[in-house]
Amino acid sequence: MEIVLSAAIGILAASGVWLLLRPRTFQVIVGLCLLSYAVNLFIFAMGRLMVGVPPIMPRGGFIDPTAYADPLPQALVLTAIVIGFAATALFLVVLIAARGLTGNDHVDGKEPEA
Amino acid sequence: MIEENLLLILVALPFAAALATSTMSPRAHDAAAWVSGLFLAAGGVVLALLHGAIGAGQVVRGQIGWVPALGLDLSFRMDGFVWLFVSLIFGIGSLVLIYARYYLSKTDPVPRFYAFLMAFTGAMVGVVLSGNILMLVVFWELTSILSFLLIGYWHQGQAARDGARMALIVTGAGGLCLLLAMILLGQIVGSHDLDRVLASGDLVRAHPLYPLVLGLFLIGCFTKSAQMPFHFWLPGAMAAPTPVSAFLHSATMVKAGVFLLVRFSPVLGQTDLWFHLVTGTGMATLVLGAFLAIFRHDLKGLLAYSTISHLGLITALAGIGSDGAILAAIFHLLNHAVFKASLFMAAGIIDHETGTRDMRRLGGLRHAMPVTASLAIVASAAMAGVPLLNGFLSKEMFFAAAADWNNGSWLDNALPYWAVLAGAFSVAYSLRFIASVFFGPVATDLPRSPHEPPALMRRPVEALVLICLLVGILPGLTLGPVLHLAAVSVLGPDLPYTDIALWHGLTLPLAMSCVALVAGVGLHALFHAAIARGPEGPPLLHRLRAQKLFERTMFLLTWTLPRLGLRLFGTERLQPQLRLIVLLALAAAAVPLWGVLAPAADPLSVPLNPAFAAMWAAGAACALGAAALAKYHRFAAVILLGGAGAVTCLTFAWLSAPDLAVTQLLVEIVTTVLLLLGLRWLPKRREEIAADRLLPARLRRARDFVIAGTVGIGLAAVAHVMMTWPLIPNVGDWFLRNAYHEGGGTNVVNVILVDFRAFDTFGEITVLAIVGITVFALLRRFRPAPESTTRTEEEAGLRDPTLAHALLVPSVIMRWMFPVLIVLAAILFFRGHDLPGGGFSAGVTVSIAILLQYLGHDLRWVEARLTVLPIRWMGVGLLIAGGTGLGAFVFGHPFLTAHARYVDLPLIGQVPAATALIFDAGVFALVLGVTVLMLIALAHQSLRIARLRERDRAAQKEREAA
Amino acid sequence: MSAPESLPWWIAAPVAAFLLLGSTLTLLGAVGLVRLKSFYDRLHAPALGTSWGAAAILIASLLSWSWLQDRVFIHELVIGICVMATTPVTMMLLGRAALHRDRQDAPPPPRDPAQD
Amino acid sequence: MTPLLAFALTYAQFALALAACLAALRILLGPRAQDRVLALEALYVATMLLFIVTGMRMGTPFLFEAALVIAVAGFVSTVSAAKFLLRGEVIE
Amino acid sequence: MIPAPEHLIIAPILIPFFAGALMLIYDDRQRRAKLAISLVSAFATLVCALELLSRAKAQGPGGAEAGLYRLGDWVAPWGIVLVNDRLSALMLVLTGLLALPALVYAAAGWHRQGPHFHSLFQFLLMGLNGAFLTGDLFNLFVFFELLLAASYGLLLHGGGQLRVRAGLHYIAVNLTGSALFLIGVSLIYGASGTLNMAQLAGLVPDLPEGRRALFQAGAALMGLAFLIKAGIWPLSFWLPTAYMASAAPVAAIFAIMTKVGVYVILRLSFLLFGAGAGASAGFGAPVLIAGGMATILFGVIGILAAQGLGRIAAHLVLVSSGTILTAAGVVLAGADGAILAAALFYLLNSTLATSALFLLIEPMSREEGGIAGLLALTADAYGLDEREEEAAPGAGLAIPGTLTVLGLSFGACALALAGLPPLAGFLGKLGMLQGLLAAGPASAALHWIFAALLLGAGLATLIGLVRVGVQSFWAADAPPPRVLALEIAPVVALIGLMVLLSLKAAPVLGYMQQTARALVPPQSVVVPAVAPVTAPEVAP
Amino acid sequence: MTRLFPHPLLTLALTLMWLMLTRFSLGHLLLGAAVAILAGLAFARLEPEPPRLRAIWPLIRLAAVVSVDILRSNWAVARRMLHDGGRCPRRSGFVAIPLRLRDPVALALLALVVAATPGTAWIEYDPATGVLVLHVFDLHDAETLRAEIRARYESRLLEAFG
Repeated sequence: MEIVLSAAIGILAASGVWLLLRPRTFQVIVGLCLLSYAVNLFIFAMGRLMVGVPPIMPRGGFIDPTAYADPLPQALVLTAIVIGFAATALFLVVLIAARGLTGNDHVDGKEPEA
Repeated sequence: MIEENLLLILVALPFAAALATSTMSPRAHDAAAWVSGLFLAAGGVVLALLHGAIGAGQVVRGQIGWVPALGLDLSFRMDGFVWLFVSLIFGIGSLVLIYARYYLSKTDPVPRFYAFLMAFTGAMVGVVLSGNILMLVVFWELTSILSFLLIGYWHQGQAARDGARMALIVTGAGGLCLLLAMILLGQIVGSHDLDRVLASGDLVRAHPLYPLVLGLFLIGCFTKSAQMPFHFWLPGAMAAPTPVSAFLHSATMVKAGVFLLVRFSPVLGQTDLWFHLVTGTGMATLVLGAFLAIFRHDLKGLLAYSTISHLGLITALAGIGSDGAILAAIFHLLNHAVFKASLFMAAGIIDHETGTRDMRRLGGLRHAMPVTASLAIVASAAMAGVPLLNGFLSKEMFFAAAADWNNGSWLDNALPYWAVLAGAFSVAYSLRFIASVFFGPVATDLPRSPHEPPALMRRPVEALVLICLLVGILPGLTLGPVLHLAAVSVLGPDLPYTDIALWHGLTLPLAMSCVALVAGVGLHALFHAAIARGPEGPPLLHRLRAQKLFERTMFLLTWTLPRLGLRLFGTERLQPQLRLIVLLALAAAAVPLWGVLAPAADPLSVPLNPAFAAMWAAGAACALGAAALAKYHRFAAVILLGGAGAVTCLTFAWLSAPDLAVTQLLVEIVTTVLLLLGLRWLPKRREEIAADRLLPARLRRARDFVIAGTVGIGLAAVAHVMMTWPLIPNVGDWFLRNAYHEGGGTNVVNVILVDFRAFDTFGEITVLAIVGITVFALLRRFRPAPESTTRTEEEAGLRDPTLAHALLVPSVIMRWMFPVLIVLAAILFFRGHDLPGGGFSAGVTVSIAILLQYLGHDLRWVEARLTVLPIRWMGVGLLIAGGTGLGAFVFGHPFLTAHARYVDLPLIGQVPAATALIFDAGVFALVLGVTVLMLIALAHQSLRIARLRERDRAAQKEREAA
Repeated sequence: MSAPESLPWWIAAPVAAFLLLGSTLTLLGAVGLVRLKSFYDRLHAPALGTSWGAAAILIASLLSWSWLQDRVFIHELVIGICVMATTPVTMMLLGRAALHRDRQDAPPPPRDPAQD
Repeated sequence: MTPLLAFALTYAQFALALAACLAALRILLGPRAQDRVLALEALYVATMLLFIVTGMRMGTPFLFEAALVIAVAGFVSTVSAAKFLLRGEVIE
Repeated sequence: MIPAPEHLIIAPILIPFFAGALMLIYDDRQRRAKLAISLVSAFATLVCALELLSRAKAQGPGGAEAGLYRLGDWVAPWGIVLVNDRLSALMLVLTGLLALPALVYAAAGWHRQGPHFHSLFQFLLMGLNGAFLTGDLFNLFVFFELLLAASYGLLLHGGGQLRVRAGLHYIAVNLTGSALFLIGVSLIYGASGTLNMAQLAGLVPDLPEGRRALFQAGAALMGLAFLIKAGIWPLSFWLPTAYMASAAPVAAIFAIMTKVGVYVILRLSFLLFGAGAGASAGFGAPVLIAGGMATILFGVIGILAAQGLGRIAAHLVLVSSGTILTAAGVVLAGADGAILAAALFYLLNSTLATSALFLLIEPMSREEGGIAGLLALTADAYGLDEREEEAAPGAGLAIPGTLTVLGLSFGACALALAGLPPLAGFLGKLGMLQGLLAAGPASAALHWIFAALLLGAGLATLIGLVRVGVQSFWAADAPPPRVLALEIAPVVALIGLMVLLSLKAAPVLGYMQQTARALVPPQSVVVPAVAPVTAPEVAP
Repeated sequence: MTRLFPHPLLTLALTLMWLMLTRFSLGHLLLGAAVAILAGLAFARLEPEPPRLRAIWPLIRLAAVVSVDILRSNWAVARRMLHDGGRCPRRSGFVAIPLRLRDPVALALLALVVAATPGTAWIEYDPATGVLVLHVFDLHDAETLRAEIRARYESRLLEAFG
């Protein structure tokens, strides 16, 4: 599982970064989305992998932490998801506005010369 | 005690004057002059009061603390030398004041001038009086700044602006060097107190940093005193009003440099290095300055070069450093101030009365202004070193020092010859000044008809010339004792009294003077006609002017090169910036990890499930596909992104994070819709960009491909290693143990979010709110690209009219889903604390429900039925969340302290009643508001465009009708 | 936590059968999605997954959970109903969009070729 | 556990994952936009079923929520995509 | 009077929060009410910050009993704590000092240029204050995002092509930075198992090699994210355009935005990589030094090559943060803490001065017509929702002697920024120079280079500013522009602050020295926040 | 009462849904009912008029028929997927069916049925003419199909909704 997940993180990150370096605003936003998936999974991976043991416990009593997934990275990912969503939305609107004002969808607002 | 206060008053007086004058009305000429004069007179009184103590050989000190941590204190000290210099400043200052009163035009904002002038005086006094070497630099820089303002006083002229700027830059830069020198000196000595520094000469000279300190110090002094090769700012500064020149460029500012040389010669002097640097520079300046002065046609230009030359003389004396030389330096410092100030004033009068300063146009002025003529003649005779005048005495002493001193170096041997040569030059330019202005044929084509200036304007000149005569004739009686006092305070108390007398007998210096006088007259007689015809500068060399050179260098250094540098080292394009960030991130991670990162010996691992791998095959395909297609097939990229997102969600679920899966999924949906909403405003992608096929583009892509691949591999490697390492005890365990008892919930993630780390959530919802209002604000001013608006028109034409009914059947189902989604949201909300879900998920779900209605119908249909005031929702949500947090204050707990317990309600049973639930309600309201706001604000653009088009069409019709 | 291990064979067998059926159908649908040549044909493929494919799996889930939790566990019904209710919306819109776009691209619309 | 059930679960997981793969392949291949949307829908359904099967296999009921969310809300993204294809805008 | 003194620490976060949230409920047309709320909030925040400062000062020199606030009543490291020590209190006060003038300036008309200006502004304050106060790494991320989000909004405030284009770059760069931040935080968590800064500091010395490497990689990535925000070369190309494009009051408050990055670098470097950090001690110092000096150089180039005052001001921001970063690096590498104290003093002054300069730009370069003309210029052709444009803007008291006041203010800013006496800029530089050269000839070559750069940057600033000043004050023939008292008062106030800073340099510098002393031996900063993680509290 | 329960059936169904998704308990019944009422009220904003449902029985019969049809067509289509072509080549095509049904809710139900049975796909419905265009995966005889749809589904829906 670990190898698959890390490969997945790698591929998502690579696609994201590649798009991030492209000249079109739309490519950049898709890249940011992909990158944020990769980052979320990465944070998540920091809590190690647990299959079938959600961080939800029976009521009452103490439990053995090792039998449960580390909840903190999950909480962090949740926050990161929300913030990433907000950022994506904002970037989208800005890119649309930039497109409207500059007339093209290049990240610099103007087509490169030559 | 009284003296201490007097000292402080003395420094404060000019600044007080500046403050007073600066607040005056621009038309209050006389008042400003009077106030300044009164303050200066008061200064004179103070000086007189201090004379007693000074005359007794005392050093008066006064101190106010400022920043003791930096060794920076407003400490002042006054000895004989300083007293003399301060008297000079005040004296010449008063005369300049009177002069300026008549010189400056009524239309100028004169109080400002006085304010600057007084502030400058204060700064100058500060330089001289400072008993702290750092404070000295402070005042030093102040003089630079104020001189900038004074030179640029007539800022309407380009020359004044350039001159002011150049003066500021040169002297300011010198000041910075001086600052460094002083810091180092302070550290070598261990104190910034001037007295201690002056007493530590041996320590300083033995220090390995001595050459550096000396170099920096000398740069500071030389720039200020306009020594070669920094002399060029002074002629440029002649664009200043004449009173400024008379004050700054004869008596004060330029003298600050030589003052420091003299002052510090006991500390830094008496070494070969000092001698060669200082005397060498001084002599070069002396000779070259005098030589160049001969060729100037501009009166003030001639005086400026003459000043440079005389400053060189003093510098050379300071470099020689013998007792006699220092005495001569101090003496000449005074003498030069006196005669040069009077000459500047005279030049100003001439300029004022005739309207020109060009010697080639002037002539025969002795008829029109006989008094001024005689005054100027006497003063220039002093400048030339004619006997019976003060200039002669100090020059004689200089010759003596030049001839006397013998350390055997070539420079020393050459000194007398150079001195005589310079003397001859100075006679020549003085003669030229007199002859061409006052003698010869009467000039006819002058801008104004000359006559004598107002009497009061002439008074200062008269006073100065009188001093020239008095000192020249009766040196021992007038200046002798004071001079001795000054010299003692520089050289130490055991200095024998030197009698300055007019006649020492037939000595070598006298002979040298005679030679210089004769040679000078000869030079003038031979060349004056040729010079008048020639260019402004020596033959051949006049094109090579330091000023031009400096300007060109400055232009290169401060404009051309920086522009080039900005192009080379900076970019405003986004791609290189992001590439740099990515590359640096790679480096930042690689450097610590290189060679250290290794899989654990006993790796943790979860057995592989082939289905999981297959899922990620799909996910990877989606991700790569999105990367490949985002350029030409945006729609496909959005869909692929959705695919990758779905797989990510599944991964979260698979790996025991149902909360994440739910949230990610909901966010995913909204993001997709947002992207689709945005897609409409992007330009239609042209099929292919031709340049993309070219080699450079391919190379760029290849490079980015490598970068992206490396990032991917690196991140994957780090993630893999981390995942296979055993988990260390971390704070997560505690959460697991305590979530139920302390947080009152079984869903630890949610308990963390709304209780343990509710503050994160609190911040996060604020982020959402901010983004919401930003989107709103931005879209209020949205302006679509022209072709996006026309496009809809085309499509509208293409649309099958029956398509308006296309949504009839689907919309029914969409409406039905509305309550279902609401119930789902409620479920997610209420079970959040115990099971996956929570306010965020619930908010997004409701907004999806609303969005669905927008999808199934049109904006107006929905908005006629559902009123969503997103911004209100946001505000209320934030207030609820914040208010819940504040509620804890009432019970004396910190912000966001949650209270949770299960309440037993009759009939219903145990009900979780956590304040976190209220907090979550706030989150819910906010998320709902924000999500709806973003979606709807974007969607509304279409409507706006439609309305706009209608308006345009109506306008068009009106126009056609008209 | 209870796990599928505790299921007796007489529940496990139908559960297994339903699972096999459902997943196979869904897989077949996906195969069809890839193999079929025209878009309109492909439009039918996912229906396999959304109708009996989903239903079978949901029934399997329902059976096993109902046993495991000792009471009737009918979450799945809600999912089933929702899937049934929502998939047509996409399909309808997609079909219509395809038709619309085909008409735009090729003016003679493929209207009722079957009526000949 | 009966080996039959174990096999069925593994098989179901793999079959569904494969189905998702095939759907992803269709998204990639296109050729037209509607194909991609259709395939995304299929991918969503496969994912949802996979949630349920995985939940069964692991014995946790918590994945169910995610399945429910896909079932109830997942179609929104495909619907909006379809509407985009149909009308050129998502909301009018 | 403070009703609940124990809650004072969180007040600088909550006051702006509630003000911002409250204003969302108000209709956008009630600008006067919003302005009033905004001003009151900013003022109250400043008062709280001052009180916090005096509390921080009252703490011992080591800051052993640093002010702690446990959010949700959870003990660190499980809960989030806010930490008020000298450094954070200082930054809070600085924020407050910048916020009020910027708001007053905005009241002259800028706040009418788009909806919800005041809410965004308050949220920015909240984010800034939160970032300065928090003692938790992830919470820091949240507040960073908060202040960034608000800054996006403010940067875009007013719209227009230039802003939107700059905003696009700004957002893209910062989002990338946020991704780095997240990766860094999670690496640190993975390697150490905690997010609490103080606990982390306690764990760092004993980290085994592999984990240490991961921890350092995480810290490096996170540091990169901060350095982007601090504007270090070569990650600062977004900054000049963004700062230049933003509206004047926004740029004025942005003057502190880079300082947030600097602040975090200072805080974390000395906490995690200070002398007590074992094998990690001094980590990152070479990068800070090299990068900081490159930033100064780049800023200097930018200042000289700039054509407008806006660009100069933006590059001055770079010079300022480069200077502090280099100083931090030098101290981290083992130099005297006095340099840091002086650098903090310099920070205070340069931030105030750049802020004032940003406020000056617009009145100085304004053509005829004042703010009214400006509004007309940017009024949207597509303004279908006209209700936001109020009638007759630009009303207000115009000041007499415009040029004199503007010129004096400009001159003061120029002096302060160039580091010329007698304003405080000189004192900061002097302090740094003294610290750098303290070791005499034994000082590393690096110190000499830094000293030379410091002076050179000052000179270049002088040249650049004088060039612009001469152009706009001396070479201009146009009649003086109409400047409202509301626009110039904030500038004068800021300059007044600088003067005050110069006059009261001794106590301020003393404070800075205490701050530096608390930073440089890091163990003492937040010690009480540490609780052993291995022995968790067990609830009854 | 109608103000509180504009859509009683819906409210009931939603309460049931709540109970299914949570636990059967009195508390959940009350909470669920409350949420359901709220949701029903929200729905009433969109659709003030409840659907004109005359009889339920035909709908139940329809459900029975449809479930059988779904099984059948599933089998048919699945087979076709596996061996496409083969003995008798598959022909797919469009079928236009003029409908008498006008009620949107009924049409929606018909759409559900059509979509749920693999092998038929709803392509287009024109409210002006009342013509429904289906795409059929394996079309043998358009006329039979038309008749089948009319008889099996439409008539029952007509009974239920009029």
